[in-house]
Amino acid sequence: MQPIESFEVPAPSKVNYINAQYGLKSWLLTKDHKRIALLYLGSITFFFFIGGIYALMIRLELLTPQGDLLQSTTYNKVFTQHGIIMIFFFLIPSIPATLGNFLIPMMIGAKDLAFPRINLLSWYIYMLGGIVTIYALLAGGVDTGWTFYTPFSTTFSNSYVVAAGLGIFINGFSSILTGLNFIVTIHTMRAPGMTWFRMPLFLWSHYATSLIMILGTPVIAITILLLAFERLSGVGIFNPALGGDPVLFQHLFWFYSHPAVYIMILPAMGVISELVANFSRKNIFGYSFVAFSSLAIAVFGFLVWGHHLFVASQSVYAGMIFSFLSFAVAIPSAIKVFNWTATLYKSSISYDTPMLYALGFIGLFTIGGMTGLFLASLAVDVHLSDTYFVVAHFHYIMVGGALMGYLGGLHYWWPKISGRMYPEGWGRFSALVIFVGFNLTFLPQFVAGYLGMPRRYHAYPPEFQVFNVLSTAGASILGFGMLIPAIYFVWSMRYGKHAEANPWHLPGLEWRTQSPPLTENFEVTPIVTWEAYEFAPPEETEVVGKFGPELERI
Amino acid sequence: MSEHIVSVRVYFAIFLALLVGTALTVVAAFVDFPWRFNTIVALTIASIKATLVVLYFMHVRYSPRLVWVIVASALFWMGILFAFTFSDYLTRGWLSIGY
Amino acid sequence: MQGWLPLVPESASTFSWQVDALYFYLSGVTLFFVLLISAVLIFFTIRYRRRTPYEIPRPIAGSHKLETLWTVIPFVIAMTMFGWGARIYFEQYKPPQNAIEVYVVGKQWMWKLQHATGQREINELHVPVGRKIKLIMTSEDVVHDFFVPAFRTKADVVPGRYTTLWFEATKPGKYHLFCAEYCGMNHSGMIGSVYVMEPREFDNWLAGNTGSSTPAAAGQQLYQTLGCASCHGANGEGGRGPTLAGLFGRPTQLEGGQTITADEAYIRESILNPGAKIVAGFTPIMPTFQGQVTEDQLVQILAFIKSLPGGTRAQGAQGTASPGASPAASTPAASPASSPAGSPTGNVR
Amino acid sequence: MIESHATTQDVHGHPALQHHFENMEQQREAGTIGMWVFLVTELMFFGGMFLAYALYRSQFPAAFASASNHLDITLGAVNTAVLIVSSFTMALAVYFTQVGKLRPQIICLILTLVLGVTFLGIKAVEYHEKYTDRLIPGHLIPSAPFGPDAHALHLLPGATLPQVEMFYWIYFAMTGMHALHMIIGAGLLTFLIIYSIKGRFDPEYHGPVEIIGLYWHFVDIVWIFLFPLLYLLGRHFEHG
Repeated sequence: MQPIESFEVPAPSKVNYINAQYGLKSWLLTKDHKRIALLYLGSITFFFFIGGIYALMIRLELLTPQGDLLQSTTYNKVFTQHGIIMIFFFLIPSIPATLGNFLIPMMIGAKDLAFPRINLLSWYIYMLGGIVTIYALLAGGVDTGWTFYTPFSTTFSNSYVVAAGLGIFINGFSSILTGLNFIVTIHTMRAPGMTWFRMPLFLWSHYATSLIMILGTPVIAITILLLAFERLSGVGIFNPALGGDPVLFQHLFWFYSHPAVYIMILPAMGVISELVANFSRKNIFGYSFVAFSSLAIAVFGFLVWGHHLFVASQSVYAGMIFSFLSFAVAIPSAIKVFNWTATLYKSSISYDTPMLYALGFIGLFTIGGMTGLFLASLAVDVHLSDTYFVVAHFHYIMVGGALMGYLGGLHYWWPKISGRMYPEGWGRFSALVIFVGFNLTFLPQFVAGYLGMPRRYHAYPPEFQVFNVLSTAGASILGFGMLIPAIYFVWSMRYGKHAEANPWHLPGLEWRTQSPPLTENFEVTPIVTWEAYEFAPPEETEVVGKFGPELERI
Repeated sequence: MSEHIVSVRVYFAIFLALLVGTALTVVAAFVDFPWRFNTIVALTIASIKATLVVLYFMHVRYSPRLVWVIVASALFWMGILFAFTFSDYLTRGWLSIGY
Repeated sequence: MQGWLPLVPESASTFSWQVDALYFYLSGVTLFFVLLISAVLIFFTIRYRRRTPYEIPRPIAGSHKLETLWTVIPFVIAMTMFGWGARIYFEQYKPPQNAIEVYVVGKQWMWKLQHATGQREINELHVPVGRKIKLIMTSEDVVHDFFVPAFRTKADVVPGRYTTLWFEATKPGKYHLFCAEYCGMNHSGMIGSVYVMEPREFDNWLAGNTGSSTPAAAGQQLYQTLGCASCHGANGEGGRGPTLAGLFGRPTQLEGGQTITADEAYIRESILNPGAKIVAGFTPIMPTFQGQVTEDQLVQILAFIKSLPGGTRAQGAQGTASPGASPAASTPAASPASSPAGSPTGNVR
Repeated sequence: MIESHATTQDVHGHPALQHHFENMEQQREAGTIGMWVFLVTELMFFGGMFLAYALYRSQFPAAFASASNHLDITLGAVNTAVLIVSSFTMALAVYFTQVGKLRPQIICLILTLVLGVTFLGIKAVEYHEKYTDRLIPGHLIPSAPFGPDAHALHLLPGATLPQVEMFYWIYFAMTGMHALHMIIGAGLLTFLIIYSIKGRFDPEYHGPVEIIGLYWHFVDIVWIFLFPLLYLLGRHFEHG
């Protein structure tokens, strides 16, 4: 048995990417993917807390059925802005732009992404989009819902639709450039010996994510651009008064926005694959199935957007095609869940904070994914669409899935990123608080949804109050839980224990360099001679049960 | 791996073909074909011209397979966008909302 | 029925139990898999916890058999869900024959409804129990959505076109009507009630509410004032324009060989965009009425065209509606009570 | 090809080699693939508009034909030819860079730029015609809202003015986006010309010429489709 400690890790040098240069300018003009990842980390956290404040306002308003805390116009702006900020400025860039940016070059043994300048540019574009959007919020807000349905958004809304749309349009290019950078990097920059099937699954899922980014984002960009021009000039492709078709907008919008859900969840799945394998010291069960399921999700994810239009006067036959494909896209996700679970069999599981998040993710994602089947199922969706059931479902995917994955990944790689350890006890405690708070917030919404409570309601019939009170109680616990990591991460940057190069004793390439890494990641370009998650040498591989020759080592 | 250098003669041939195609499509536009053949002819000529540009001016013919895959996937996704959206519009009349 | 904490809303239509049954099936499968995964996770997490810091478990490569198993089984289960859901859905969106028709116009932020027998309602809908009701819906402004949880059905109400929704109530009572598609400031105020009544009660209600002329009668008047009669004939018998009498519900041959069924959507399109589908043998000389008729008026013209005799299919709705309503249909005079047929800015609140 | 990377440091460090690449080959390959991936994005960007065009053309065939027939087919055809010539000169520019002939390379680049600007000039003339005919949709230009002389348009039976406006809306959206891409392309060409004159490119380092060439050809391809779709598809009605 090869003890993992014996991996050759260079003696820690005093120089690393953080202290290689000093001064604000060295950060704002950096081309180092790790520094850019930190720029993203800061700005994403900022937007996350803005979105979080909106979330708490929504929950407070819904505590009572009357709609007495906020006026309806304010409430409409609050939930719209919660959606816009959380989706476009937090969830979509969250894992790819921070963890992906930081780790993709390190995991493939490269010195940087293929286009470092474009990488920096994409951060500036992100910030520009963010500033324009914040301007829209401060100037008076947007009240169209994050879905911008026409003709409400083009003709009837009296809010800052164009400014918010422009912010999202600009931000889209940041997403496109990030995706482009990842794809080219993974294709051309892999270190010698790093074949596709030796790559950590984190890379496969980011590759799939990038595909969606480059293929889907331009469509939403042109859609929003047309919407903005339509609003400014009073003509329109989406305006029924001129013979235009509002349903065309919905098609174009969801052509991106449904796959965008996979932009948010796929990277989290990649993180979970890393966590499950590494914290159980086990190679992933069915590596190639998990890898290809990411690609399958990326492709099939583009074929299902019509399930958002089951009640929107879409053709019944198109509805059936989309429903069928929506069920089909559930299969690759199921494959992942089963393989993660199977990986734990006869493994060695540690209870460190990242693993707690990973276990929480698998449970919550299972609920989120299974409730997706309700919405793919035509007849049930007719009853459930635009109710709180939908809200609960996508929060199970977005918060229970994407956010849990993000937090788990952040804890896992924090020693590498910052060179410090986070406080383990607090980490476990907050993971638990977040898990409890989250479930209390969103589980009651499934019931309220089936009972018929429509979403985006500012006031509601009193029989739904009990569910909303539970939800609000949960949200306050969740909000409290979120503050704990925010505090201890900042605290640990100064006072945390110094991290070793490989604090978790893992075989991945990113752990075979010092913490925090050098600007060029590795002193010499590594030559990869091992498989992904190779804790023990290949000849030790157990052949389970009596699986015949079809069982192959991947 | 060194790249393939396309000769000037090939470029010139493609260039002429493109010009001929342009003339042809203008002429064809004024002929009244039956059914929807005007659209089909115009789009066929445009597709041929585009293919020539992609294969020769953009060197795809001499490029690694990855580039082929990229071009093919671009067309595939355009196909998805069109096919699935039209799957809605073209089947709307099948189940009449009336009677 | 309503216990301490209900899990399903009241069931009041023929769809309710069907949707509920599928819902319970889905919930059962979900519960099974969530419990299975959670139980296995918890078991593994405890059973295979790390006992010594340096232990390295033996790697396991994977198993094609297991992969096949957990690809195929979920797929088969998913297909049962798909098939079941699709069957009910098809039913829900295939409008029935011989239904009572109600015209619905959504606008920010109210529902305007009119029965084929003339009665107008705002944010309320009275229907008899045990009869198929078909709603023909459109919007004056933005997208709305007509949602009655107790009936387990909803449909978007889209400006610029007709959508339909049908149901058959099974239990008398008062049920929530919600707008389920976000429509602006007072979206959550765009709510109302559906009253399901015993047939006799419903007849009484109809008799006590004969305020307006029927949509068909109002439509006839519009047909004259807008000059439709000059080409289509006073009674829709045709002329320079195609025959309208008996047109509705019939297959119509179009210029260019295509044949379509003349339904609400087609008639609406032909009024607003006459050039789109031209009946074989006619020239497209009809001007557009886009912007000259309101949604309410369109609905009335439509009702008039449907009411014209001579079709293979007699006008189901009027024929089968309550007997007390037919005299009202013959008086073309508009009622003084409701300024008829909505001037575009009519009764905005 | 992609799998094989030189394991050793590049022996002849080219001055243009960026620090994070192993060698010039890897750098050029990354640039080319990057541009191709970007063009996929561009295609999807135009795809949304092509979809809207296809949908409304099928719904309002008469109006689209009438409006399309009002476009200036001569200017459209000339512009198509101009773009094709410019694509040809661009291809030649890549060739001359590959074989290291500096003078023809610069001449070809300048020719490409001139042709690109010519295209934009002709486009501007067309736009101005639309402006004088009051065909610019909506109140995009507040002083001259959409309001053409219906007789001058020779509306085919069944066409209505709002539908014609829809055509022009799509026409301006698509050609406008295309023109924007041309302007960006002209900027990139200017950059190429300056760097060529400075002698930055050679047979070993010609990635920028090649990838900007790819972009230029792509913009040409978009026009190859726009020309028949916008200018030609209604012409046969005039005779039939």
